[in-house]
Amino acid sequence: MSLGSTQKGACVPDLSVRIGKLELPYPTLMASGCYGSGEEFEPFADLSQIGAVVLKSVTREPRLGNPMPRLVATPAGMLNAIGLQNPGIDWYLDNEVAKFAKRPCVVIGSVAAFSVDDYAYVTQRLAARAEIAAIELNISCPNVGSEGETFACDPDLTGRVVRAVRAVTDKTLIVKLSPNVTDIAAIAGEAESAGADALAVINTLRGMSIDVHAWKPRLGNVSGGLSGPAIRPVAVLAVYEAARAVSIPIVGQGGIENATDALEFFLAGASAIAIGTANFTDPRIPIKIVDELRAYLAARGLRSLRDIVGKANVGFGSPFQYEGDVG
Amino acid sequence: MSLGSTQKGACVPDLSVRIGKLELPYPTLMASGCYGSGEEFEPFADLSQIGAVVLKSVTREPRLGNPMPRLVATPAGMLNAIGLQNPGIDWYLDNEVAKFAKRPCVVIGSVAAFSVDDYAYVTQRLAARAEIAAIELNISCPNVGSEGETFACDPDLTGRVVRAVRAVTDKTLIVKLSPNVTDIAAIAGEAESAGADALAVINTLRGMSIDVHAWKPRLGNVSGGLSGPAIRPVAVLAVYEAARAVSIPIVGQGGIENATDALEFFLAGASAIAIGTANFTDPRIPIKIVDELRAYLAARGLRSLRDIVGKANVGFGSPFQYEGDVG
Amino acid sequence: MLAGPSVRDVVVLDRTELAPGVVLLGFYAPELVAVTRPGQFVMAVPPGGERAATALAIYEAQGERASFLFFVCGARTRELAELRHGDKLSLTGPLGNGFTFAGARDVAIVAGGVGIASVLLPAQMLVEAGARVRLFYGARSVDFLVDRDRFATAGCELCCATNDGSLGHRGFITELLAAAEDKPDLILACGPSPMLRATAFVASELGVPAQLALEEAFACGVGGCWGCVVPLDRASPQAPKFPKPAGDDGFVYARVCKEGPVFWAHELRW
Amino acid sequence: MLAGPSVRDVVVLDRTELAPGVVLLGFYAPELVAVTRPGQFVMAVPPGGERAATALAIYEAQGERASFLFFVCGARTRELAELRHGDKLSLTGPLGNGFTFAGARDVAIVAGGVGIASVLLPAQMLVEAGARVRLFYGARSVDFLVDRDRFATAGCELCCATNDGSLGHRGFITELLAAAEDKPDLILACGPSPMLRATAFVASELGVPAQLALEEAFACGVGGCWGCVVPLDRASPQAPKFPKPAGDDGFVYARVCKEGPVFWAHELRW
Ligand SMILES: Cc1cc2nc3c(=O)[nH]c(=O)nc-3n(C[C@H](O)[C@H](O)[C@H](O)COP(=O)(O)OP(=O)(O)OC[C@H]3O[C@@H](n4cnc5c(N)ncnc54)[C@H](O)[C@@H]3O)c2cc1C
Ligand SMILES: Cc1cc2nc3c(=O)[nH]c(=O)nc-3n(C[C@H](O)[C@H](O)[C@H](O)COP(=O)(O)OP(=O)(O)OC[C@H]3O[C@@H](n4cnc5c(N)ncnc54)[C@H](O)[C@@H]3O)c2cc1C
Ligand SMILES: Cc1cc2nc3c(=O)[nH]c(=O)nc-3n(C[C@H](O)[C@H](O)[C@H](O)COP(=O)(O)O)c2cc1C
Ligand SMILES: Cc1cc2nc3c(=O)[nH]c(=O)nc-3n(C[C@H](O)[C@H](O)[C@H](O)COP(=O)(O)O)c2cc1C
Ligand code: FES
Ligand code: FES
Repeated sequence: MSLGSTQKGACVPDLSVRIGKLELPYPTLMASGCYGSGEEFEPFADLSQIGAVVLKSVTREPRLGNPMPRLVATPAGMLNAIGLQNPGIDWYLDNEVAKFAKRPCVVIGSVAAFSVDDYAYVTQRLAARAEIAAIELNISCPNVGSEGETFACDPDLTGRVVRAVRAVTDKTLIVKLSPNVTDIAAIAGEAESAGADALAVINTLRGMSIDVHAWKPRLGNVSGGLSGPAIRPVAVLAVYEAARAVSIPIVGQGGIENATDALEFFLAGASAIAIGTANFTDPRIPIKIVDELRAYLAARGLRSLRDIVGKANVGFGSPFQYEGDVG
Repeated sequence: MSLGSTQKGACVPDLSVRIGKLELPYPTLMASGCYGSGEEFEPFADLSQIGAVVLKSVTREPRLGNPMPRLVATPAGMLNAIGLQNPGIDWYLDNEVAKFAKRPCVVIGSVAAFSVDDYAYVTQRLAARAEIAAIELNISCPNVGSEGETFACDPDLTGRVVRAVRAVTDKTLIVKLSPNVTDIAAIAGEAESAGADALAVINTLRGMSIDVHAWKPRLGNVSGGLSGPAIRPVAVLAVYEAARAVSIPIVGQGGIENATDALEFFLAGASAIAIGTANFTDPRIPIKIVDELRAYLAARGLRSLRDIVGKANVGFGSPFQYEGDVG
Repeated sequence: MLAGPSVRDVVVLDRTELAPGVVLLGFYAPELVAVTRPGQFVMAVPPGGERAATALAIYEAQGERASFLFFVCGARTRELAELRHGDKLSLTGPLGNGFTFAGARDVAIVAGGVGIASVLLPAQMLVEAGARVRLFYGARSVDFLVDRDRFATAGCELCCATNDGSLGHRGFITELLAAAEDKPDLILACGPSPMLRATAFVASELGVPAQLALEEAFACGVGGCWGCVVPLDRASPQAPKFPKPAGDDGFVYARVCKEGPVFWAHELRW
Repeated sequence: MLAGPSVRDVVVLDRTELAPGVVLLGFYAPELVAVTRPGQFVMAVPPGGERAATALAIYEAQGERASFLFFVCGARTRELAELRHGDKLSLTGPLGNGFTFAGARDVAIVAGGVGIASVLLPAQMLVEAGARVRLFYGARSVDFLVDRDRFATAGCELCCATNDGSLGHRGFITELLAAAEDKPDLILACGPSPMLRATAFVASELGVPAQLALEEAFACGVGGCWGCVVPLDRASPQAPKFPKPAGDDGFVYARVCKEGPVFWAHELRW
């Protein structure tokens, strides 16, 4: 994609982003666990127009996943407790990964584990495959007992796991943080010093819903992860605080449904965004967002998305005062 | 209020609750900061039918409060950053407190501060007044820099401040916890050991919203506190986890709009609930909730609200399977 | 076979309230009609909608018009129920694997409440193919036994049950199925979980194979999130071919939206 | 004076779209009409509504019918705009302190966009009391200068401005106010903040007192949350009588919903 002409009016803004060694034509990632391997959405969205798919998290051993029910609708959001159902890294490498070569977009692997060693082991094997452009480290899954999330809830553990994984791959490493912590900036700083190339901010908030007729939790796993527009204000602040603590790029996520939402994250300091739950409303949303971002930049005579990253406190004065929604 | 007859069909369920030394006829508190001193809502709700009003938090010195704007609507919720605007304890005692005697409901004072000494000082002076039935300790206000919230984000500080306050009053002491922590159960346990009579769970989640036209935060204070239905799943889980960690009663709150929502909190382990943001939709909601709770219990032949507290895992079998909303 | 699922905006043609809270919503969608098979569903959302999509069975599919039949039970169905002639609606589908009934001669279709929405298409196709079709239709009361005429007109024999006895047998529809004189050679069913479980039980007693259309909560609806699962016998041809984890007891979680929504009763492990 | 605010459900009588996105919603509310004073507002929410209430000025108030005039700009106003004849609506009010204009003889009313909603009642009362009333009315384009006839019929002189020049002066309405030949003895204004600021400036240049009806974001609407504040001169009779904090620079935050929504322009510190 061209950088666009400098002439105002004729300008085609540049939406490409760089995350570590990764060059993405669009700043829109499909959030892990929400988009399968991309294949599932191919009939409904032109994958060549999205930035990247982050695959569903894979673990060392096969996992049955959590008992049903795994989903509950909540106000402006949803709870999920999938529990990392997946076939394990061996089967995955043998039967799944080769197919990813066919995707017309960048494919990012997601790794989950329950020990530092397993994080490194799975990452090493997965990152060795050419089909996988980068690795996202899911150290913040709230749906597998307390184990999975412990890593992203403790600066020390975060540092240890990121260092161990950094040692086994040169591919771009995105570390996914949890919002269920007292101080996300501290964890973000740890991940950066330990060698992360980028951060994904945020994974889901921990939550619970109770069936008041049956007197029991509505999720088989009792608690789950809250996503969707409900958590957007929490996510925007987490990105804002993490961005002030680190200088590596941030993939902002949590409740993004349209370009206006996405712009909140860019202005807060995200270099790219991920879209999860909104794909469940309409799989055309990621592509609409790209179109609207382009229009937003063009209308303001801006040449690149990079020009707005982290500018939440700058103030964009007249003559460019717009009212109403973007687009 | 009578315990109700044991005869099924004629049973009038008992909604009264005991919180420390406090006996409330109804389990419905009006959340601090959302209901003024009760007076503001008197034309719209019969205060003799609510459990108690928790007053707006008061500090040692007068406070100007945060710059405007202080409110933003968000999906299924809102952000606020009031910043504890209040006249300070001297003026408050001289000019406000006497009026509370006229309220036809229990009045609970709320104390905020920035040091252990000030918490104790303000509590001592406020609790000395007969008009104040109990004290809620707001150690979890997210809108006054990081200072206010620090107490509820650190088990040590929580313990210190609660011990200091406990030493100066025999009145019922409710400690209000923050959800913006890694492990709320640990903080809850600290508050209990330090002498709290009850816990209020939860205060608002920290969040932020950005005006993408003006490129600046939509709150004068940059970040604020998220309340309303959006946070309900987070609040229900926090109550559930706190209730397993302590044996003192819990005042559940966060996004309660109707009896179904309230029942989630009781089943999760709350003995009482507080209603904040929902009063902004319709001030009749607290009274509707009481009516519907009574009907819910009666329909199941239950004599007291106490019979359902913490029963989320018990399962309420047939023949009492109900579908659809409560009431 | 699964030809041409896609996402598109369609226009509402008609809207009828068949019973309190039971809405029939017709819309213009010739391409959807062309590729829909009985038992499939779509994910539907009003445009500018703020909520996740709702899974809805395709009730009618003829010519240029398809329809939904749904019960208003929450925020999403409430929003859908507010649509009127000319309003737009975004649909992703058709999705999932439908019923398979090739060669069946005597079919019992069991429908409970809005489960009726999944069984009009198979009933029509079966009658057309010359099979005998008995519809065992149960609901709270006669008012909720909606659109019975259409099934009668289509050539089905109707056996009804209501909880309150306002029409037909007072009690559960599966009691009628169990008591039926001639044994069907296939059972198709859609309705609330307890009815489906009872149907599975009766079918196994009778020794008749049964296909159940399940209705779990969905998120993506396209197999991307693994949220809508049910435990399925690992030996089922529909079971995901994942290796067994340690401590596995013979089942694997299958996605209702992708491997289903229709499963063989004897392969479900719930 | 502030007689009988209450919370009640009212029934919608009529709904008209005066311009794209500008809705006039009439409802049956004789008790509200009886106690409403010009410049007051209510908190409105559709019943079963899932959102906080919306603050809306009381536009008309006559006999048994009152109305709102509002612009659809977000989720809440969108929901209100969907109401139709016979639908219910929950209202808390009337709230706030209105305009005070006793004794004024020559009044300039400045309205921008839907700010017009706050000024019909004072205009009518002023004309009835024998005052001269000039309405300075500005909007994007002529289409958004809604309901002008009603003001003319009520006996107001109209001066209009539009951004695009489609009616009257091309530019800001405050430019017309500044250029007016005879100085009014009172200015009342309602509209977007930039317009109100400009009005305050012009008023101070002219040396004419001005009352501004502000529209901040509200939560409770009744003075209970201190969310809707504006900085106000501590010397204002409307200022909360709190002691000065350390480092105070002369203002105190006053609640728009309780101390306002109408303030004297020269007492505002924004
Ligand atoms: C493949 C498939 C096909 C389907 N086809 C149809 C169809 O054709 N017609 C049809 O009507 N439905 C159908 N459904 C079901 C339909 O998708 C759901 O009913 C719908 O998603 C409900 O959405 P909602 O937001 O309106 O309700 P939700 O808010 O999601 O509520 C759903 C259910 O939960 C209950 N509930 C909500 N809140 C509570 C609470 N606090 N406590 C206890 N219970 C509560 C409600 O009473 C309701 O029964 C189908 C589902 C699937 C999976
Ligand atoms: C005392 C008083 C009286 C009032 N009287 C009237 C009246 O009579 N008529 C009337 O029309 N209004 C009136 N208002 C204003 C009205 O209350 C608000 O417009 C209303 O609350 C909007 O609610 P909403 O949910 O529809 O919009 P919201 O979602 O709250 O949006 C409000 C504004 O924010 C903007 N906005 C929303 N999201 C974004 C974003 N992401 N980026 C940038 N901007 C955004 C919208 O464009 C809109 O201008 C009054 C207000 C007050 C305080
Ligand atoms: C159904 C579902 C499954 C998810 N599974 C994973 C997962 O396997 N790994 C992971 O890192 N995040 C997972 N997430 C979190 C999302 O990737 C995303 O970070 C989060 O949902 C916030 O974004 P959203 O509000 O746009 O969905 C999942 C989220 C949902 C809703
Ligand atoms: C506008 C507003 C002001 C608040 N002010 C206070 C306060 O002064 N002290 C306090 O302890 N909590 C305060 N809270 C938090 C509420 O008391 C309550 O704990 C929280 O909003 C969650 O409940 P809800 O979702 O029902 O509003 C405030 C909340 C809101 C919305
Ligand atoms: S709903 Fe996502 S896999 Fe079925
Ligand atoms: S909106 Fe609550 S005080 Fe004004």
